Amino acid sequence: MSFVPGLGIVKGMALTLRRFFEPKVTVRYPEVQADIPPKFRGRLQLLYDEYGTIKCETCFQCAQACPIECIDMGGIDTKGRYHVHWGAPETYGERREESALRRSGRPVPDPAYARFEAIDLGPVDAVLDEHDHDPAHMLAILEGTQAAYGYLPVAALKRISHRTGAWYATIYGTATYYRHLRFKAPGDSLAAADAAARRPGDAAYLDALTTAIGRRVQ
Amino acid sequence: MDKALARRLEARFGSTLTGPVRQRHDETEIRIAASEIPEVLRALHDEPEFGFELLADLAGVDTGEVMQVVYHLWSVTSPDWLRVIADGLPREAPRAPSVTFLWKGAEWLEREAYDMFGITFEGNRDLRRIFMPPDYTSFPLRKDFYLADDAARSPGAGVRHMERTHEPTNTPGAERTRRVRT
Amino acid sequence: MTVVGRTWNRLTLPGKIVFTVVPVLVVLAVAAVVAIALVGETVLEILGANLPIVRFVVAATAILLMTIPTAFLIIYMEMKGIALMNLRIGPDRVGPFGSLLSVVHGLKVLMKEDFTPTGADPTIFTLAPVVVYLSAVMALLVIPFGPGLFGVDMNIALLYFFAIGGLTVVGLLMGGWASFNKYSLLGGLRSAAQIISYEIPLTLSVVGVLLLAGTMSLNQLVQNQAGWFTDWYIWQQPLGALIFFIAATAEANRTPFDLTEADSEIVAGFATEYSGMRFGFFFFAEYVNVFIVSALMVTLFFGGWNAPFPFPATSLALDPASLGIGLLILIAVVPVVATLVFAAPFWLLRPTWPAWYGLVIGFVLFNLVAVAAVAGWAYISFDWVAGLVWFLAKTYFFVFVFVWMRGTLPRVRIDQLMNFAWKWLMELAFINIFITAGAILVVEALRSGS
Amino acid sequence: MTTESRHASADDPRVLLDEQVGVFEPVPPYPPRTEREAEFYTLRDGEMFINIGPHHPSTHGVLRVVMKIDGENVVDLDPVLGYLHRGVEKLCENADFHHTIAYMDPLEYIASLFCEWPAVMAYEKLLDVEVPRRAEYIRVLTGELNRISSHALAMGFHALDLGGLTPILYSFIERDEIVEMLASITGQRMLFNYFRIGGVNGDLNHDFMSRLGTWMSRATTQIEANTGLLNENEIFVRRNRGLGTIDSQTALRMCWTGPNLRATGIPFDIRRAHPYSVYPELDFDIPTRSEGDALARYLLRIDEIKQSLRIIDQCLHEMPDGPIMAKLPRLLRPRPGRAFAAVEGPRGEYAIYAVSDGTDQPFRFRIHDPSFLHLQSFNLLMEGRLIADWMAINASLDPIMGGVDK
Repeated sequence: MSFVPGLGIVKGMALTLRRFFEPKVTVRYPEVQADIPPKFRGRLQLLYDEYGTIKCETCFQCAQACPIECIDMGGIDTKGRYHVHWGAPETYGERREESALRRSGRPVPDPAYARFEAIDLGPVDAVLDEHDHDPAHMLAILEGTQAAYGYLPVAALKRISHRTGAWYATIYGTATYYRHLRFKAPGDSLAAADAAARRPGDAAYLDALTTAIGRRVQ
Repeated sequence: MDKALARRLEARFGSTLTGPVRQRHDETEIRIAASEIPEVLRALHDEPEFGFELLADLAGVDTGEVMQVVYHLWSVTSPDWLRVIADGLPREAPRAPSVTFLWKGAEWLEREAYDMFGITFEGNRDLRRIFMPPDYTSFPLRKDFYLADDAARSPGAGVRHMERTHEPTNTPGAERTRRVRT
Repeated sequence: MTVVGRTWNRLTLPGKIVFTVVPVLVVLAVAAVVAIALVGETVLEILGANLPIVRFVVAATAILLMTIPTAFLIIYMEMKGIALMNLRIGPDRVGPFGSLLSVVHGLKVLMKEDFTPTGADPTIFTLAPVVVYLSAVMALLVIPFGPGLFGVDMNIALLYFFAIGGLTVVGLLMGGWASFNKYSLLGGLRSAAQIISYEIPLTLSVVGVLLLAGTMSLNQLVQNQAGWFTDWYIWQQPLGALIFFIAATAEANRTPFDLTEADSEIVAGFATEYSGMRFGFFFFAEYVNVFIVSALMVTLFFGGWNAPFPFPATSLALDPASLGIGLLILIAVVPVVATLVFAAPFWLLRPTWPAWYGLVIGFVLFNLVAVAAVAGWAYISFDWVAGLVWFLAKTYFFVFVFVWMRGTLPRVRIDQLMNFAWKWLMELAFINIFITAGAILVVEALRSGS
Repeated sequence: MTTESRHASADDPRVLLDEQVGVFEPVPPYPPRTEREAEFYTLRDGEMFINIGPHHPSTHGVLRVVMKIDGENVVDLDPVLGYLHRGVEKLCENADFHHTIAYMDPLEYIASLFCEWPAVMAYEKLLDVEVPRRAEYIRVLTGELNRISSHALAMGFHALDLGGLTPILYSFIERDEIVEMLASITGQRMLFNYFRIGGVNGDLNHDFMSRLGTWMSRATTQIEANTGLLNENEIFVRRNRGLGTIDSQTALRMCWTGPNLRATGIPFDIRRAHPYSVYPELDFDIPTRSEGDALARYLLRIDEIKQSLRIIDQCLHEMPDGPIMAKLPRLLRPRPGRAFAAVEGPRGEYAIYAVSDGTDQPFRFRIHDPSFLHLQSFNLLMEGRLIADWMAINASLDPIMGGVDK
């Protein structure tokens, strides 16, 4: 602070007046757009190689590494065998559980079954053993489970998911697609018979079709 | 590593230490019982041979079996950070003496440790929750407080109910429902 | 019917009032025109007999209407000026160089919901902006804009001005109290303390001028300062002018004394709970106040509407009416000819351009020249035009100084503010009065002695 | 028509009963938990509460302060934290070591690098990793740039909280230059996420170097000119001189660090007091001031900017060639152990205390933030002050609520 009262104020005002006439720094946004740095991380974007095919091999490394779990992806796995999927689960915890399983490798206690009604998992395991824990035989496994329990208990589905390695989402989707698979114990035998009759490939159904169309259906 | 500091510490606090003095990188670590906190820290703070005048950090730790209060100190007499671990606080009712008589600024650090671990610091004049809402009853940084998505340690789907694992008896207002004051 | 009914139900209460009143007003205006056409003579005679009343009504209306563009202009100046000082561009989208942005802001404020908080006192809450705004407009009534251009020529105009200026604080207090908000309350009380304190140095600082001039009529004060710019009171009253300027800044609640609406401390002070046009009134009143204190500064110390140098008494002696039918012909012919004349160089020198480019440029140039010519003619021929030009130029210079200060200075604290008023400004104002009085005595003694 | 139903809504003031309309007092609806709280929430004659924040123009985020005022005088105040509490420590204990670095950035959103730095330092100690020297130099270089941008902003906000509109924009011009520079190597303008365990993510590039060169050539004069707006301004100086004074011993007892502590005369700077990275090889001073008031804290930041410019200059001259990342496996499983790392940030000591239990996630992850400790001194600093002084003191302490609330 100077000895002359008000000199600092005058200096400041001189500065602002000088700046009044200086060139401005504003970027006029819609007309002029700022450069985006080459390592900009604001947008997720798949890269293409020189032949125009997507470089992404669906290895899920990015999805695993993403701390906020915003990456959701699906595709054919690296050997071209299965359709694989990451994300969009029914519950948030479901996804984390699987990701943690894959990543850490340590034994993961899975008390999830406790949240559902306690069932005897022996029949499911038997069905799974019968089908060699192969997720490709999912429909057969599910039908076997339904035959064992009369319906599909959620705990059994979780068990199937856990043992076969298939996504719970996939199993659930499979189970909901086929109308003869049900999630509740059949209360009405007529409805059950009706549901069973609608199964594609069912004998009665095929008979009915054969009589209707007049020839054997493949 | 400051070997001289380790020797001085052993000479001064020989029997008070509950474990050997450990040194790694630029840190020296001693372990004491929680009841010894005032004496040891006062000695470290006041005695010119130590002169640890700056409290760099105060942290609560839940090891799963016991609770700890960890102090990090800095002094001109040593190139090391000094870590004082007050060990062996029972998880059911962890209590430790406050160090606000040495560092008044430890008040909020202790409030934070209380908020997150439920460690009661005796002698802190204003020990109440600092981050969590006042009617909150559990202590989030304890190891038995599971996150909803903590897959490695908890059931797969949400575990919101775990928030009420701890119902400390001394939390005022826990029995009251919160209502808007008009 | 349903459409009309639905629309009607969607209107707010002010909307309903406006949509009822405006058609009635239009009908009444048309009726008035018809009535004047029918019984015009009689009405004119009655009006002519009561000329002062007519003059007052016209002046009041004109001033009321004038405040709106004034506020718009000052708001634009502030937005643009501070932006330029901040090395920003500022408003540049609406209108040329963004000059219509303040108008758009005004429209936006009109269309916003007019909200009264629960617990507020609705009557006082609604009246507060009116009081503030009207006190600003009323103060404008006595300011001489030019020779003969003033609302009322009171002999106690200055006293009236300060009295009305003190009314502002009532409005701010009302707003602060009725808002049912502690920030508003603090703002209202701050404004009361601040404005009442600064009234004293403000009033005392002009006593020196009054001693010199011997009159309180602003019109007379301006006429006293006619001649060269050395005749302005600023040279005889520099201290008084400085005190007046500082105190007026505080009166107008401007930076660095804008404690009443200190946004970083008490959110928006008395205006925290206001929205819509009620806030708009506060906002307008603030900028009208800036204009008023600048105008008074100019009137008292910077010669009012006087030019800084006596303009040579030229007269064009051009009365357009005397041209008779020639004027009509000129109006018909000159624009075309001038446009062609101005366009000709572009046609000749830029043969690649389309012809209408030249025509447009020529037309614009002709308009510029015509406006300049008419303005010059008006400036020379009419005193009041010249006076108005000088007055507005000086006033807006001081408005710019206010903007400039706002762009530069931080805010003072409330105790510093009060200390400054009571311990410095007031003492300095008293010293100023004593020195002025003493000097007048000495000069008179010398004159009578010699 | 729907008129009736509109008026019956609970939002309509006409249906509110009189007893529902009352003054909101921020008194908590539960019995006081401590004596201090009971004392604070007891009003004497002529006093009232005023609630500053959590949404207030000058609380630098979501700080809430309940003030007990008597007219304009502040009798007592009680900061209320937790409005930005995200439980970062818990999140980090459930994320793997690489993930935790991403959680560090928003803690210190003005100078992000300074919260990443202690985290990676602590992990490097746990893993016994040697960081390449070029990486260390890059860390120092970017860190000091970030410090300048933070200090520049602190100066601008100080003026803004005192009602000055312009300095903040001049500050932002400097900050924007620096942030653009850092964006060209890190990819982001604000949350850089640049430091990695064992190095940095990406080498310096041409864009960065050319921008830095242009900026360095005019930085000193530019900052000097900008400070001219405030340093001599009578209003600014008078409002800050003697405000929020604290003596050095009290500051130590309040666990202050950083520029706020150095403004009381104690030259405690972790870069010198407990050297890390390549700071021992660099030549710079630790500016101190003895007044301990708001003005001293403000002026000290300007001095620090000059020292940071010196450091940047030396870094550019002595930058070695070489790798920028140590060789590390993707999945980190450090041996069980404890590590404490602290760095000198623009606000003081940022420290991380990390405990590893041999898995890929930290067992305990403690974040120490200096602003948290500075904020608790409000009662001391506001002894007999006015409401407007709180804004100045708060601005001079320069807190960042992201780190305070964790």
